[in-house]
Amino acid sequence: MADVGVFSWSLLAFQPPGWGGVLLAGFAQTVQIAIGGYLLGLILGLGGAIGKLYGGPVARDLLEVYTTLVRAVPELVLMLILFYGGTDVLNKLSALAGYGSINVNGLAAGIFVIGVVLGAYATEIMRAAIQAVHFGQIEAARAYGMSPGLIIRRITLPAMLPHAIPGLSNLWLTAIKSTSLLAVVGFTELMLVTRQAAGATKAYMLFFLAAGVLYMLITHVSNFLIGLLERHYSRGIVGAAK
Amino acid sequence: MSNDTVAALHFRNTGSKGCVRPHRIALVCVGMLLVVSAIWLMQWDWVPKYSSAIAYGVWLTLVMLVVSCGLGFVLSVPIGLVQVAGPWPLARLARSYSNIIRGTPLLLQLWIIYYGLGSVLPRYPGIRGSVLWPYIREAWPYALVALVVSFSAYAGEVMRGAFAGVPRGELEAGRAFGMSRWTVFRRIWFPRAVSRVLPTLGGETVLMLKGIPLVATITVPDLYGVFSKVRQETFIIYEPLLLLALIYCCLTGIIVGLFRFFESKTPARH
Amino acid sequence: MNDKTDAIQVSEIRKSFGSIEVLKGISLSAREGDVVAVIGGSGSGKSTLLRCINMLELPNSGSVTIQGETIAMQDDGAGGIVPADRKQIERMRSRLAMVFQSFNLWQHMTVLENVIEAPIHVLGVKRDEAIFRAEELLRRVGLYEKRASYPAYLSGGQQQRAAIARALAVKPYAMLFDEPTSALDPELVGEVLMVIGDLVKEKRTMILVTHEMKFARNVASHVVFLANGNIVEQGPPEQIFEAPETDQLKRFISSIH
Amino acid sequence: MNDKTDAIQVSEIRKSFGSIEVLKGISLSAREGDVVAVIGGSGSGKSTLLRCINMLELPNSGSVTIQGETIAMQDDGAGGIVPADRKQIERMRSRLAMVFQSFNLWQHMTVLENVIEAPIHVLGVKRDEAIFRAEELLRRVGLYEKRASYPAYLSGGQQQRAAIARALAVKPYAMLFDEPTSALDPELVGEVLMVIGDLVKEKRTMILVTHEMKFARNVASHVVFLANGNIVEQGPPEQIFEAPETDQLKRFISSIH
Amino acid sequence: ASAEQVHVGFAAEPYPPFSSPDASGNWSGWEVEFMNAMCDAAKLDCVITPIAWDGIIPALTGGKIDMIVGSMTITKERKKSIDFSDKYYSAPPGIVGAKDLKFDATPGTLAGKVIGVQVGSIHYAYAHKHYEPAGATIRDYPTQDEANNDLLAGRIDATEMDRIAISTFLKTEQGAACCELKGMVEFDPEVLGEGVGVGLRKGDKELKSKVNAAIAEIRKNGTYDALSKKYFDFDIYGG
Ligand SMILES: Nc1ncnc2c1ncn2[C@@H]1O[C@H](COP(=O)(O)OP(=O)(O)OP(=O)(O)O)[C@@H](O)[C@H]1O
Ligand SMILES: Nc1ncnc2c1ncn2[C@@H]1O[C@H](COP(=O)(O)OP(=O)(O)OP(=O)(O)O)[C@@H](O)[C@H]1O
Ligand SMILES: [Mg+2]
Ligand SMILES: [Mg+2]
Repeated sequence: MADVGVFSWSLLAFQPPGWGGVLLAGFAQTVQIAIGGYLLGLILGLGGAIGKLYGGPVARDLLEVYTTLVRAVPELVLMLILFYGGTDVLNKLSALAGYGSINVNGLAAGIFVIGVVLGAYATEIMRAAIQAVHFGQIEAARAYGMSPGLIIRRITLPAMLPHAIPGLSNLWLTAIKSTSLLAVVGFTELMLVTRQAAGATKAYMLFFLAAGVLYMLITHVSNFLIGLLERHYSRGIVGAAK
Repeated sequence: MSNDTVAALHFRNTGSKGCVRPHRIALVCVGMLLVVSAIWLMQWDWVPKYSSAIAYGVWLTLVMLVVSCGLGFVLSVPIGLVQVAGPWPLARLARSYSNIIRGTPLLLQLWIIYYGLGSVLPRYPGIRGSVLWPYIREAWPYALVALVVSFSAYAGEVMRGAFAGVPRGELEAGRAFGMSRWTVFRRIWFPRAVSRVLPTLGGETVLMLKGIPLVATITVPDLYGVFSKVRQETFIIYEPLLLLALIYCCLTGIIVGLFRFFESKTPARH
Repeated sequence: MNDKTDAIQVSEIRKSFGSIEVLKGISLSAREGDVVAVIGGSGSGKSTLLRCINMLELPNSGSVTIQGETIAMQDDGAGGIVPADRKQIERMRSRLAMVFQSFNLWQHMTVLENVIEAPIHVLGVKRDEAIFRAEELLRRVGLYEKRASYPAYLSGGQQQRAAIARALAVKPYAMLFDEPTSALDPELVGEVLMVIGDLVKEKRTMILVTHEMKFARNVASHVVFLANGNIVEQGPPEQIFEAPETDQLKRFISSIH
Repeated sequence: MNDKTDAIQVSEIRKSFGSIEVLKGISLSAREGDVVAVIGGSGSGKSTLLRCINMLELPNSGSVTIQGETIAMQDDGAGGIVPADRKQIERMRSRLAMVFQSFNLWQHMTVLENVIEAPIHVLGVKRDEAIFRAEELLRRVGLYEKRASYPAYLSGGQQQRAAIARALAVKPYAMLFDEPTSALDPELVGEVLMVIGDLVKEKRTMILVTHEMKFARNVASHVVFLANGNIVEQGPPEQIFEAPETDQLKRFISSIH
Repeated sequence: ASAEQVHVGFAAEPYPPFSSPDASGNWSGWEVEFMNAMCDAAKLDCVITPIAWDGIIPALTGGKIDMIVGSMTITKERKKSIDFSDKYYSAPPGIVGAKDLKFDATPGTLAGKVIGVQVGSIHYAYAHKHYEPAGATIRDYPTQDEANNDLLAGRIDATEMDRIAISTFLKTEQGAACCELKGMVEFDPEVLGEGVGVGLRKGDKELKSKVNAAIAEIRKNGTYDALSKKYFDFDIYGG
């Protein structure tokens, strides 16, 4: 009690008994899941957006159900359902196929869960971005005899990027932050190790603030990189890049 | 995928909204089948016992949502405005506030405020005896503060874009008619900005609704808390989660519906 | 003509953006009932001049007098001037009505709401009365049927007419028009010019920036030709269009058709 | 004149949007080197006709023949027709170049990239060669200096000229122009008309929807007047503009200045 | 073949003196040593897998882990979804409260007081069953640790935990300064159960018999008592 307001910084040392190394390991884990989940989300989102815009009626309705459900239910609940239900179903399937229970890699499960959640948001972002591309541009491409695949590749996607980047970059920040929810399912990412460190040492404020600094660090670096990307891809849009 | 679907989509938008097309009927049937089999095959006998607790949880969640979004929005207006038109120190301040809050997880903010700040506060002599103590020792004020702060940062960012997005010409038109700054703000800038971003604000409100379960980790018994209690007491794993997801879908539907209603009251953008 | 008072008097207005001097000391006056047409190439500073008159753009030096009252300015301590009294500016502006090139209708209000907004919230007219007058004006510009529509649903010509009705609703002492037809389809230009023509017949004081030379010639009592931030030539329309003196004006007139 | 082959032949094209019939059976033919000007009031179906020619809009019935090859259509089972062969359509389109009223330049590409896009990715021209030709074309329309700019940074007239260069880059057999000047400032109209005038001198086949009557009269070899989805009158420009037969055309001509 | 790998679920939150991780990620505590001894005896290759307490049962049924060694009390309710080994320790629960407040462990005296408990623990079940109806407010914490912390901060008046946790807590400087044991709670077998056992997936008979045999063996050969002495000065196995 004597050190109220004074942090014992030695707790953050990298070598045990300092917790710095543990924190950094958790942080690395966080970044890994976030990147993996985000990439998966982007792939799902791109497929989803194209499916929603150009797909058949059944595909469109199913995608609508996917995006609506995932965006309506809290991530925490989705994670519990997907994390436990998902592995449950997987086990049952593999049992049916005669492989017995398989142990799902925690990292893969985390990436899967985050990816599915982010995919729904990415679908909507990319769909809106594609729609924001002035229709005349696509029409001009058709008027020059381009095939649909070529149009998507050469015109729609690159023209959509400047519209999608702000949404997608927000989504990236969301990805980083939503890894913190995996703490609830006992995944050893930054939040959970923070809590362990705080609980073990009782230095709650110190570790929470340290975690905050780490999160800020990554969002800041990301913001900087996103800014570069945005400037690159919004060439041709007046007043887009500041 | 033909050329012409591409064209048709862009032109027609959502022309035919028929729910009675054959594939829809098939999908609805599959959905019904899933629901019926869920009802039959899964275990729901716990629902009556907890129904009043669930209702209370819904009520508490809604109260927190309304209060945090309401107060958060009120805060977000100056936060957004000073970034667009304020003096630079204020603009900087608002910018950093918004960056810090949006850059860290809500879960962490809740813990910092409740376990961090909350455990430091009582150590100051005098606080335990003060009239505020009954509130300070409760968990919900911390939850509310964290939610309001969070919403104000996210909505502030939306409002910043909204204020910046109102065409300068319309503001100039206001000034050209001799309106004072306050009148321009009250009659043109603010309503115009809000009407542009109503859908986005609706989205932020849904995000807020979905963030509320995190307050259960600081002992506030919201809707999610009620269901984790159900799960802990009955050891039923999936059914409570599914019902919880359903309730959240309904709440989201209501929020989206409300915002649609407000949107229909404001002119379309195109 | 000399017995008419000066409605708008602009003297020695200078305005720079950064290092570029856009207006290099412009003086101009319009007497009551005058229609002054400002013509000139793109970028010659026409819009800037108009915007300086109602102080949407602060001139670097010079003064503006409306109806005998000079807008009080004071040094801003950095070599420029700023209005000394915001209330005065607001009062002045409520006497001048500006019609913008891009209409600038308030998109979140219906046509009628656009028209009654300034009378109610600036002049303090009662709502009923404002509506009564607004409907009369809308009938006059042929938009009565569209009074409940939002601007986004109007054609360009209709929007411009709505903007004119909005300007007229404040019973302005003088009107400033900034290229009221340049954003319009050729087919819509006619209807807007007709409405402005009506206003001219009423002997309203107006300053009018325009690209429509034929129109300027028909309605203006005075034409000012701006180039590179200077008034190069001015005079009655016959003189400007039929007997241009400077080469610059001659070139300009021949380039327009 | 009869020894020239029909470059574009449109026969009995009908097109409805919902219950409104916009084209009521239009037939039209342009021989090689012809410049057909299509005139008519707003909403008369001019753009729709042009869009039907390269199947951006699917007609409900009728056929289009380009350079002797008829676009194959088949019943869609719902009373309309659909193209039988998408590859054929894509091939046809690559022979017709369309210049849009609103330019429709690809905003994410520079002017040069816009011009080389279709040659490389549709015609399979080598990049170097495409660039070489594109630069020549850009020089011709006076945009060589702007080749590395993005469209958003160009003036309207420059954008339209870039669009024309883009169209020329595919060495089109015929060109379709949809009101190429109506989105432009009066001052920019001139430069675009000049470029089109050059193309006319080269004896390029063109179908041209325009509001510029004077221009139509000077360059067209044949003028078609559309009203309410029908061809009301057609003939050589002298006849159409000097000796209109129908009342409708008389009214139309007098309404345009 | 050598021993097969068995994933042992531990509550990820520190729960001294039973299990807590240190900064190098090693787990230590009585329960960890117990597990090691047991696994040695059963010839199992055990791997510690930390799982949040809240999700530990789904993790077991979902196959993420094969057993739970997490101070989990054998109760009727839990038995509906998982199996248990024989008990390996038992500790009766008690109430700890601030020194300056007057109450004991009977529901009547706790009326109007705020009691913190860990979600999903037997104390949680007990408090909701006996103290809440009597007029106490129950606050549910993710971990006991946080409840203790709030007790120190004065934001709750009391907490219920087992005797071992109580003695550990009251040995800490802050705990000793603020709080005292108010009394042991009245026994209720329905919620307080039959001691702490290893949680096992339903139907995993083979593992269950191995575990039971191992527990019996280490109790018999003295390993159990030896490692308990390091932590406790009383018999943790209970009667
Ligand atoms: N806010 C500003 N900042 C910097 N430069 C400006 C600003 N407003 C106008 N200018 C510059 O001042 C010059 C005159 O502009 P102005 O809009 O007055 O021209 P104009 O005569 O109205 O032209 P147009 O006929 O094209 O409307 C232009 O070169 C323009 O680029
Ligand atoms: N995709 C569409 N859906 C419904 N109606 C349409 C569509 N495209 C055009 N129309 C209608 O068809 C009619 C003819 O349109 P079109 O664009 O061909 O006219 P236009 O002669 O080119 O007119 P303008 O000179 O104004 O460009 C109009 O009444 C228009 O509203
Ligand atoms: Mg101007
Ligand atoms: Mg058209």
